[in-house]
Amino acid sequence: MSLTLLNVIVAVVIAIAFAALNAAYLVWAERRGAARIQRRPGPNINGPFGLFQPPLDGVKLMAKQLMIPGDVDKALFMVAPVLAMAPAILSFVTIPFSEIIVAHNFNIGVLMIFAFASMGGMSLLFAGWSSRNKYAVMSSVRAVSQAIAYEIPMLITAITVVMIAGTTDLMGIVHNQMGGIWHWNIFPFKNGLFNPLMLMSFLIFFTCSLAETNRAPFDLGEAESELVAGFHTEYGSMGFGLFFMGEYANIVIGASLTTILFLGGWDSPFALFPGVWWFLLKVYLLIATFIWIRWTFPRTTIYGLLNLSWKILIPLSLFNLLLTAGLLKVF
Amino acid sequence: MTAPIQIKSGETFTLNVGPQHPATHGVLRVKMDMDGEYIVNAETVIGYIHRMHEKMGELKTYPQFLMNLSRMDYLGALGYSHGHVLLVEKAAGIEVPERAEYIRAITVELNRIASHLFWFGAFVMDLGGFSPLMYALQDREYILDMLEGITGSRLTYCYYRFGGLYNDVDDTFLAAARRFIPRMRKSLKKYHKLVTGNIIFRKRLEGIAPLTQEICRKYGATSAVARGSGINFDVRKNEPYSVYPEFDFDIPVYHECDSLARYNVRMEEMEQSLRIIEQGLDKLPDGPVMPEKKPRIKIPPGDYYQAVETARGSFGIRLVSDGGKNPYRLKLRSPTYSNMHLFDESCRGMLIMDALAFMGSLDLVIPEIDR
Amino acid sequence: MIREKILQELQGLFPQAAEPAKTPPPSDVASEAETEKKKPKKEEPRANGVIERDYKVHGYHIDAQVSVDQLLGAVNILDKLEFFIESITGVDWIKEDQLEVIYDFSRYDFDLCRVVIRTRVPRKDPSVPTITEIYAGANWHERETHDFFGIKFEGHPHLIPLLLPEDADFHPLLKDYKA
Amino acid sequence: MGAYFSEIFSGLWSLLIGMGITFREFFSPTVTVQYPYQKLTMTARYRGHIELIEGEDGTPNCVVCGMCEKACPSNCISLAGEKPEGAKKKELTKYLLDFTKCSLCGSCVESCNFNAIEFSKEYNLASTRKEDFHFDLLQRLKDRNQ
Repeated sequence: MSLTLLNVIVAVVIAIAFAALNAAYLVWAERRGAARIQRRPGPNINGPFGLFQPPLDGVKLMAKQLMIPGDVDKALFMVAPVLAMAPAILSFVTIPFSEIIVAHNFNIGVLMIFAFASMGGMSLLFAGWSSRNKYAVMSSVRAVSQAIAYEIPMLITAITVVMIAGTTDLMGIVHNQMGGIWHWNIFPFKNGLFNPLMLMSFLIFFTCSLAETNRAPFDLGEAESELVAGFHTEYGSMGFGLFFMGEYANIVIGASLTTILFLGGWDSPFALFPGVWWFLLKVYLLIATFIWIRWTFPRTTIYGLLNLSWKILIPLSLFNLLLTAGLLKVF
Repeated sequence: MTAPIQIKSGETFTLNVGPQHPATHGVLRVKMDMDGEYIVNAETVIGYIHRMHEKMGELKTYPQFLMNLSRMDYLGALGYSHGHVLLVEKAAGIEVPERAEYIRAITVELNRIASHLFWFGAFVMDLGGFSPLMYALQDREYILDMLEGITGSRLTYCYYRFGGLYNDVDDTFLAAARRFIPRMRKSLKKYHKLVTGNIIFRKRLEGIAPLTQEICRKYGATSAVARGSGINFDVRKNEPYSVYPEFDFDIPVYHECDSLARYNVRMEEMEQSLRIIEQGLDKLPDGPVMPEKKPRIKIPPGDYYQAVETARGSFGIRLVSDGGKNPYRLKLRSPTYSNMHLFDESCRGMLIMDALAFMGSLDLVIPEIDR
Repeated sequence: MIREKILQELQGLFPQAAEPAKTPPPSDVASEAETEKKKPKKEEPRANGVIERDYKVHGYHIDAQVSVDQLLGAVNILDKLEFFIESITGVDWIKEDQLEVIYDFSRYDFDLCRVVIRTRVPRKDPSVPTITEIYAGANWHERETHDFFGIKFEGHPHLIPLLLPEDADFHPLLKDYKA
Repeated sequence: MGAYFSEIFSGLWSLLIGMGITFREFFSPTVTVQYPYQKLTMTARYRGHIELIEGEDGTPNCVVCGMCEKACPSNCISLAGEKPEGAKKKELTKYLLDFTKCSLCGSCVESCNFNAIEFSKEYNLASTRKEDFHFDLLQRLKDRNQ
């Protein structure tokens, strides 16, 4: 018992370190990537390729005064950023990076990650509501309706995969996809089961994880040209820093989950290097696509986003769920 | 998306968009009464950077006022200077060498493209896409470099003089302008692929903020705002001035009346401006750019009006002269002043994000509204 | 030709001018050259009436000076004929102790015709009726003119400073204004 | 139903085209100038603040006619001169430029008939103090000659 506890504590510490490091260097990658897309060099003064920029930015954020506006609801105001960061870190505990590198494998891993993901929406609601700022309130209301609209198709597609694998255990889902690239859930041929719509499912899941992490083109919560900075308008210093880190940690979670559910986790198409590297490669490729998408498209509107979810993603994912169920029965 | 105004809760709140807000491109403030995300009522408050150019016009002599015009609209400065010099030349009866008029037309059109490029970038940024702005600025930079080479400034030019130009263009400019035309055409294709065709972009603009012709007329809207509503009005065609009758170009008109139509008009206008520049470079006559004798500015009493098509619409300038060295009264009719004015009435019942996209499609330059 | 039509309609506002036998110029439609010659010599204010101007010199076609009472009628005529409003402005004729309000109108179609309506009010108590009922776009133009000249537009829905600060009590474009 | 799916596909296709464009831009060279480390030379007609031109003997060409002072729209030039005993022309004793007001219109250079002032090519001007932009052009000319 105590060994398990120790195990989890160590895992959480590593997860925090991993999340923080990821957040810091994803910001760097995002800035460099955006700059390259826009044909400029990006941060390149501090250190080689500007690699010292993220720690220095962190120091700057931490050195700033923690301002709490007079009229805010202090408790909620303080809780919100923590609530943005904590679930993301806890989600790391159950993510299997490889056969052995996993802090604690729960047999309800998928459900646990979704449970934590919905906490994220709550943190935005708390932040916006407690700020007593009209822009922030509008933003938080948007964020909640967005979270609801996108959790449904996301869960439905996840259930499709769970049905195929027959387990909610993330390890089990990966094991189900082992044995070569054509066994991955993204491809239609799988263990004698032919489902032509799995690529579409993957796209739906990917879109939903974009929306769920509030990334462009679905960054309605912080639409800077309309709502100034949205829910974190009133936050400065590390309060803002936590939101920022939470956002990037969520991106990593989203990409990891997509990898596990659709891209075969640590399964290597050809065994050049150990599985964990394959896992990370897939995750970072997905994250690169996140960044690429963000710097290409304009933002959707709130009704465009809801239309997309309720009129396109939910019907299609439901249809795929039915089809998969039928196919499972047939084969 | 517009909905009929019906306040279900009976409660509205006031949202101050501006004076410092990312979507207002300057110091503009819109007081919005909101019902959730729907705008119930809006009141635009302007005047935050009012500089009283009209009083300056009365206090300065005619040549001294030259540089003020470019401070009105810092993105399309040359168009405004053009109106001013044309007015004074008309009133004082000054002959302008043909070469000077051609160079004016070429530089004004270049400036128009630069202004539209900046609007394009800023508009897409209003909608949340950042990269197109950088691409647009990159193309705009070529134009600014060219204009810097002949005028000496990058933004607030003081290039035109009564009777001609400050100095002649050089071969570097002509060669650069020739190189620029095919490059810009290629860039425009890229923009159409990257932005115009984009489904998110189209969904955000199609059917948003319809402006009827009646509203345009009652508010005196010009430029792409009128042309996007199916009004074929461009001062260059309706009231030809300078050497524009010599050029073969079209006025793009769209009948959809929505924000996308206004966007399309401006994008096509850039292509038409390229055509004008191309023809201007071909037809550019030799000769002086200033009359041999420096013209004397003596304006008989009376009042005079000149309208020109700037990047933002029909810019009118009215001069009331009493025969003295200074204008007795100088009225600057700025096009965005009228275009902005219809925002209040038209944005009722819109979602705030649509309203801000609509505001972007009006192509606002706040110093030009406030003068 | 819209130009003749609008000329006729505007002249209809001046019943005495409609009978040219009784009242000779300047209230009649005087030719451009005639008025130009006269103007510099004696600086007396122009009597109300419609003048056709030389477009090449002045940049507009029809110049109608109306009395304050005739203003709404004149603007109504222009609205009926689908003119759009360009701008409204004022001029301070301090020597004659009068303020002039100038309304610019133009057309969207290719039948080019610029019309200027002007009216004069005493400097002491300058007040003209608002035309916001006819042209909603006159709202800001009238507020601006009120800012700069202190001309009151009777019936204007929201006559508060627009370009000047909210508490401005000065009118900078008046000739006797000293900063 | 057909329109529903065709819209989804055309929409997806337009998104992919957009991503293709940014992908190509990603691998094209950068176009920006790293300003403090890299500097551009200004064009021949660049308008910086004005500067006095000196004759062959090292004294300014200026004859203190005051045309530039009169032409300036913002009154930013003030100059003075005196006629020394026996000299042919007036000699410049003071030429102050208030660059805070200058709008670089070029009226002064244009009005000068004696080739006495020109535009400098200086653009690296920044300061937090207003007084730093009150230039004594005569002093600058002397400093330049040293």
